[in-house]
Amino acid sequence: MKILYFAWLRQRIGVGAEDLNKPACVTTVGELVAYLIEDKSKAYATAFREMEAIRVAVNQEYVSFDRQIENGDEIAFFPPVTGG
Amino acid sequence: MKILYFAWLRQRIGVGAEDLNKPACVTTVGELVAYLIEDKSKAYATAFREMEAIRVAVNQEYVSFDRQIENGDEIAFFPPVTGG
Amino acid sequence: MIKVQEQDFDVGGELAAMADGKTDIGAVVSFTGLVRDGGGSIRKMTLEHYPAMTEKRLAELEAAARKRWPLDEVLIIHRHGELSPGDRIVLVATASAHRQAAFEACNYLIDWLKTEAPFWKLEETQLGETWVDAHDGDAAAAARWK
Amino acid sequence: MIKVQEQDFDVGGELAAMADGKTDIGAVVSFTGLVRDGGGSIRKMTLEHYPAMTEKRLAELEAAARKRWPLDEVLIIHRHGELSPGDRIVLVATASAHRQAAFEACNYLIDWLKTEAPFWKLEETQLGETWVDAHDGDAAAAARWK
Repeated sequence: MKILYFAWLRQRIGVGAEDLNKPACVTTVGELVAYLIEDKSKAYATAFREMEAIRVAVNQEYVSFDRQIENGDEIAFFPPVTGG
Repeated sequence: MKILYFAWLRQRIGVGAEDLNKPACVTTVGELVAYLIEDKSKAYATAFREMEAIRVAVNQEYVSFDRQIENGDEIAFFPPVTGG
Repeated sequence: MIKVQEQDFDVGGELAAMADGKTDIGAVVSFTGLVRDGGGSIRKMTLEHYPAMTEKRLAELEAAARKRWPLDEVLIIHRHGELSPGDRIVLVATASAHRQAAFEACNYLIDWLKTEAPFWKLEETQLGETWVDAHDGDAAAAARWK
Repeated sequence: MIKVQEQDFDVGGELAAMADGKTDIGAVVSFTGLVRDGGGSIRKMTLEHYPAMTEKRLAELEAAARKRWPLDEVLIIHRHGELSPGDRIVLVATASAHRQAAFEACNYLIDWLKTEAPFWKLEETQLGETWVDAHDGDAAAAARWK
């Protein structure tokens, strides 16, 4: 899986992109977030604290946190968008 | 009074503008039209035949045919507008 | 600002001038009307107008829009004289801090301009000259804003 | 047509190109969004985006607008990178035979772009950097079109 972070999520975690082999216990976006929060090597717990302010896209489409994910997916986390 | 004609009204009557000393019997726009139709020197009767398709402005403001007119007024007759 | 003129106008230059040097304008909305020739039969179009009334009505429309929406700038440019298919006829543009105000005011201005500004279109085809009829839909579009 | 780019764009040139050589377009409506600095405190704005998703979402929005309204042309240009107050950020333009279709489609596109296109604004003031919060009104504006 490729995981992307944008805006303040990117700043808090400290990287914009990372690769991860999907752990067997992770089948949904929500489980991926829970898995990341357990990892203390980066500030995931801080970044994902305001979950209601975080949007997720899988393969460039908006999805909800119960969306199933595969190892080949591109998963992006970001705050509500503010373009235009 | 100055009387102006635009678009097909101007073409039918043959002039775009003319001056007229307001006759005593003419007090409204409607009476002015009736007075002009009596005048056979120009094609007023033909021009004013389709009255429902004619708009009138007095001193550059849209008015109805019962509007009172004065000798100093500028009275314009024209078809529904088609600008923009 | 109201301009009634024979010559063409530069849309980009006009729109840039509306926001030039200002940093409190978030949105510029523009409407450009072009001479349309659906059937390919129009050779020429002549726009006649009533100059004294045109300026007066357009200024009144600008004032009405400014009263109704928070607008930083309003621009209406309307051409008259001889035009060809594809030529620009009219530009209506509004600038505001807020995009919805700019959209609504621009839409309002062109809707009312179509039913109130004293312009008349004469189309020339191979069959001769025809005065364009007013379009019922235009009156309905303007009435939405009452 | 979708363009996502760092450099500025030429509004007049882009709008003219949409109608160039065509005589069946009656209306071109454009929305230009500018970096706004109401309080005079913004020194710089940086637009971050998610390139693969931006292109995809904007293309989907264009397709949705074309399905809903009879449009001859659709243009969306969105900048990213460093901008200053007063700079152009986005241009949305629609061309149609009919003005109401052009107005509604342009309004629809910018409303949805604001809530769906993956861009984020970072403002730099004397006090430091702040990520701009999403505006509740934008979601409401987009929901009107459902």
